[in-house]
Amino acid sequence: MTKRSIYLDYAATTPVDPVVAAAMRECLELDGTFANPSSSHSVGQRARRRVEEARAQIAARVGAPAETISFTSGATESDNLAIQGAMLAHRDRGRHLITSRTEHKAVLDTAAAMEKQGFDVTYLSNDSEGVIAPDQVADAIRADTTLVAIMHVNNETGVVQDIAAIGECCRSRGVLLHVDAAQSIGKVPVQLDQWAVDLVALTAHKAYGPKGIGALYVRPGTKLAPLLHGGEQEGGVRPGTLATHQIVGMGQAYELADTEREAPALAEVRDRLWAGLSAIEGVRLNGHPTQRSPHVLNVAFPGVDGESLRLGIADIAVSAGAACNSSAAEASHVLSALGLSDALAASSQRFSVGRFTAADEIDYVIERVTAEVGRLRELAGGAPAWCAK
Amino acid sequence: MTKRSIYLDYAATTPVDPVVAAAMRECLELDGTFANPSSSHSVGQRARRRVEEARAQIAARVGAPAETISFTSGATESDNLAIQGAMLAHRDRGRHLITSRTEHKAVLDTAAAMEKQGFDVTYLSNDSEGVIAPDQVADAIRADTTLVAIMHVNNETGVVQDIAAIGECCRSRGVLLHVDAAQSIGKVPVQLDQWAVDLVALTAHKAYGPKGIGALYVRPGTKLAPLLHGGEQEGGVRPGTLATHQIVGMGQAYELADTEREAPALAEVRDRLWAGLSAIEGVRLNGHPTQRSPHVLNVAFPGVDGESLRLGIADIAVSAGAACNSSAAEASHVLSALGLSDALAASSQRFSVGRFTAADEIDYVIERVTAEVGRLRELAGGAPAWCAK
Amino acid sequence: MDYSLEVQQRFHSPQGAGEFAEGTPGLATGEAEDRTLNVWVRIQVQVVGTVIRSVQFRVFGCPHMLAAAGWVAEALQGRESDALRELDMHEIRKTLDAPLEKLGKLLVLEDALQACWQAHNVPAQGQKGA
Amino acid sequence: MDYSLEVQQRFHSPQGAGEFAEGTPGLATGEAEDRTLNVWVRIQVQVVGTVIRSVQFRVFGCPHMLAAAGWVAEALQGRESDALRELDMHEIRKTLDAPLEKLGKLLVLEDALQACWQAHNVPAQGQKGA
Ligand SMILES: Cc1ncc(COP(=O)(O)O)c(C=O)c1O
Ligand SMILES: Cc1ncc(COP(=O)(O)O)c(C=O)c1O
Repeated sequence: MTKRSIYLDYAATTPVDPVVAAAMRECLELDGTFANPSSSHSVGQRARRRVEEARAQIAARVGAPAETISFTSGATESDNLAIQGAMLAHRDRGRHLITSRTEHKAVLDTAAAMEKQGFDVTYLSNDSEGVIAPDQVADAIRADTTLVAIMHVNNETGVVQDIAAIGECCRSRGVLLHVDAAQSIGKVPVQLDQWAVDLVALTAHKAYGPKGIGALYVRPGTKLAPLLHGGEQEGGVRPGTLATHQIVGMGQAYELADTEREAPALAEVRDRLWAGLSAIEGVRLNGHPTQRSPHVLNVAFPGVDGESLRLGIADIAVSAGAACNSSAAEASHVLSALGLSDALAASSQRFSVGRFTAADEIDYVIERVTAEVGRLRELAGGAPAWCAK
Repeated sequence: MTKRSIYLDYAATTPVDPVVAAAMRECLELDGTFANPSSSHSVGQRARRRVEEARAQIAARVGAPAETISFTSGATESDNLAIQGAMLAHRDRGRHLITSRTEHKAVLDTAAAMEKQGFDVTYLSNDSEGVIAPDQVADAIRADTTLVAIMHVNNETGVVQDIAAIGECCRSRGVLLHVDAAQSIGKVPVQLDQWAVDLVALTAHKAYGPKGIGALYVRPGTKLAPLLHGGEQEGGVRPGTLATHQIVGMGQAYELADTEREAPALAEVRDRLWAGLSAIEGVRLNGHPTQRSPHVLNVAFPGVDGESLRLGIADIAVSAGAACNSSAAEASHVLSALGLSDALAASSQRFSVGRFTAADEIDYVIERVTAEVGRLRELAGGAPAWCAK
Repeated sequence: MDYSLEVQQRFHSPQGAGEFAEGTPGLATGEAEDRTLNVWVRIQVQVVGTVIRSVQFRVFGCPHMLAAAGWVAEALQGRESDALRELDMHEIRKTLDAPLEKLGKLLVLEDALQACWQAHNVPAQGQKGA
Repeated sequence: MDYSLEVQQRFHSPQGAGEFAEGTPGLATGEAEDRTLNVWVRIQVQVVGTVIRSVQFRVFGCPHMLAAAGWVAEALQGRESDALRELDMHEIRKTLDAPLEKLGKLLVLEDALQACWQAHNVPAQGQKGA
């Protein structure tokens, strides 16, 4: 039934770039770099060198010294390590955490877990376009505030927060700042040499690297209580055998992810898609029109049920919101935070483009979506106004 | 200088089996199974099916239902999740943990962290051959004991604990049992359908699977407090995007790891090595002569400094003990627990053989080790007795 | 989300979607909605004597709602009008192999059928929606 | 552990390893050990007049100890016997590019050299070890 299959869910995960896959393959061969990087023998040291090369590649991409990068299993673990680790390490100094309503669940669920443990959390409300004003952060900071956790690029809307400004107001008040930058690499520059941030969560699989590997940037001197114990890897921040092939893949992926080269191409494809979809009656863009990443386009289709639209265009991989909640029926917490009604939130689709998205695919998507929205609206003819509000 | 290079450090990590690498490669291709298994679209569901196939392969290997297997980043995380998760979830029932002195650091360091949090830990002493008697466990169990954590196969000596018996004495006393089985797969059968255990830590990279992926077996009904929060993956036990290629690799590796077929071959190679090395004057076997895994041979070379021996045979990859502490200078905590002097512990080498170890490699190793031990003893001629005791 | 073949088929080519021309004789209309579940459905039946001659529907909702409406429209064709009260949504959910969490939505369809039956037996109201 | 080329070379072919024949004239022997560091070393020098004619050593210890002993043996050759007291282990550690944590072991070598100097200057003791 599906003539062709088009992938527009790069924000959920990306395919591994062939160059990255090649680098990983070498580590998966019998005579390749497979040894344990913690082993002192020569094959172990060979693996260690590959790991350190990758650490340097990642550090260079985000503008940080190599020794500030610790490997984790992904941004979920990095967010948990940053938030739990910083709050627990500084519990005597202060038990107040500030975050926002549109954070990823890795941050929101961790914040909720901290509340259960007796910590106090303030959830900042984004404006209707998803933006947090630095002043909101400044106003929320209290004497007992230990950490502010604000994401860089939102995974559902692509909205970009002003981390430079937020960092200033945290640093000037002696409060730590954690930034979830899982979606940023290759789309919006992460400039740790210019930002006053203390912790940054990174992942490989949103930037053409492998799933299951990520990193946490820890500014030197930042106290963290580790989540995992055992072994001395990563300076005690994170034990466990280092996954050489995964780390090599992440390093290669980050080296390739040149925002200056890629962002304009992504924006062009994204704009082409919006130009086509915006011709459909009543559609609206979710998020901020300009302060956003070039890879995400989140659109509401009033009068259409989102699940039906997705089945109607089943040959096109798009998503309702974050993949990690796609089993959950409830409306996206991000779109609700932007003030959308349940009906509008449920009608919304996240289209996310990437390195391998072609212009002709976009034209096909516009054609299919336009036709299916028309068909579903026809089927719902005479439906009451709330269905489209 | 090194004519050839021989790998006898399979207990630190194994190369990925070519069959496993091939299965992983498919997931790393642009049109392969790369999607997010949590995505509801068809490519996501395709990845989901591969993940569930792998879960079934792993479950079958250890004799458990598929739904009892949750994926983690490795045995270190699994050990932490099991111990921290069970102790925290049952903190009101009891705050006493029992483990042994020869556990991996992933268990010992976690136990130490629990002590810092006000939990009470009993460390059982192994006998001089590394064995824990089930009676020791029985005698140590108190009214407030929540969990016993005893490993199956020791990573430094290969000693195998009697999990079946230990399980009985825990179950009959209503105490949970966690077993670290990271070293077992393909060498010593893990029979969860016959053991009374509640939690089991597994990893892929000791059984020709990839590094950075592992699993935790959780007996249905066992309460666990998660370590990480965010997303609904793995039934809330462990969030984070599932690493399809890693999971597929682990599944394939576990399907291949047929103990019945592999263990005898490993034992033969291991015995050939011991037959040769035991001809060297004064050498002694560390651990138990029979109650042990076929892949590890830990030998003390009295009168020789271990670091010098390893440099002397630098073309052969062996290790002093656990790789994760190879940066640490101090003597192996496992060998010390067996009562070895610092000198003997430091003289000891762990040889671990695997699927790709050839008989002629063994003969070469015997020749090289014999010669180097002789040379170093000659260099140390006239050294006092303690150097060899 | 996995959809059964029947759901996919009925979703992509729904039989009975639409509405009758104004003033069609013997028309009864029933409507129901649940905003929290994000569903609305309207059922129209043309009853000749006591027999349902044909059925038309409009739906705003998920694929299972669309498929269920189509299934119902087909099932009612040629049945006694009391069938409007007799269809069991638990059965229909099983037939369509819809997940349990969809039952709530299907019960909205049942409400519409009930309303339709009401309208048929109390023609005064029956005009509403026609 | 990474080893400098000099350490590897001296480890694999140590110059001056061994001992003098019993009763060799002008012999002075110094021994030192540290059980916690797992090292033992014995240095023998043959002094003719005030000049060190040749040096022999035995070592139980890590590659850096072996290399350091060899380096010292070579360095002492032809020097005034006071050189036994003057070698700086910090310098030797840098020359061999040995990690800082090895300094403790190297200081045991220094002790042996001191003992050797003692033995040389107080022949009564000098006989011990010879
Ligand atoms: C903003 C954001 N944070 C965190 C995560 C979690 O990253 P990972 O899948 O590497 O755990 C994701 C994606 O899943 C994300 O988009
Ligand atoms: C017995 C044992 N437990 C735990 C681990 C840790 O496993 P992983 O490297 O998968 O974290 C290892 C090996 O490193 C091990 O040998």
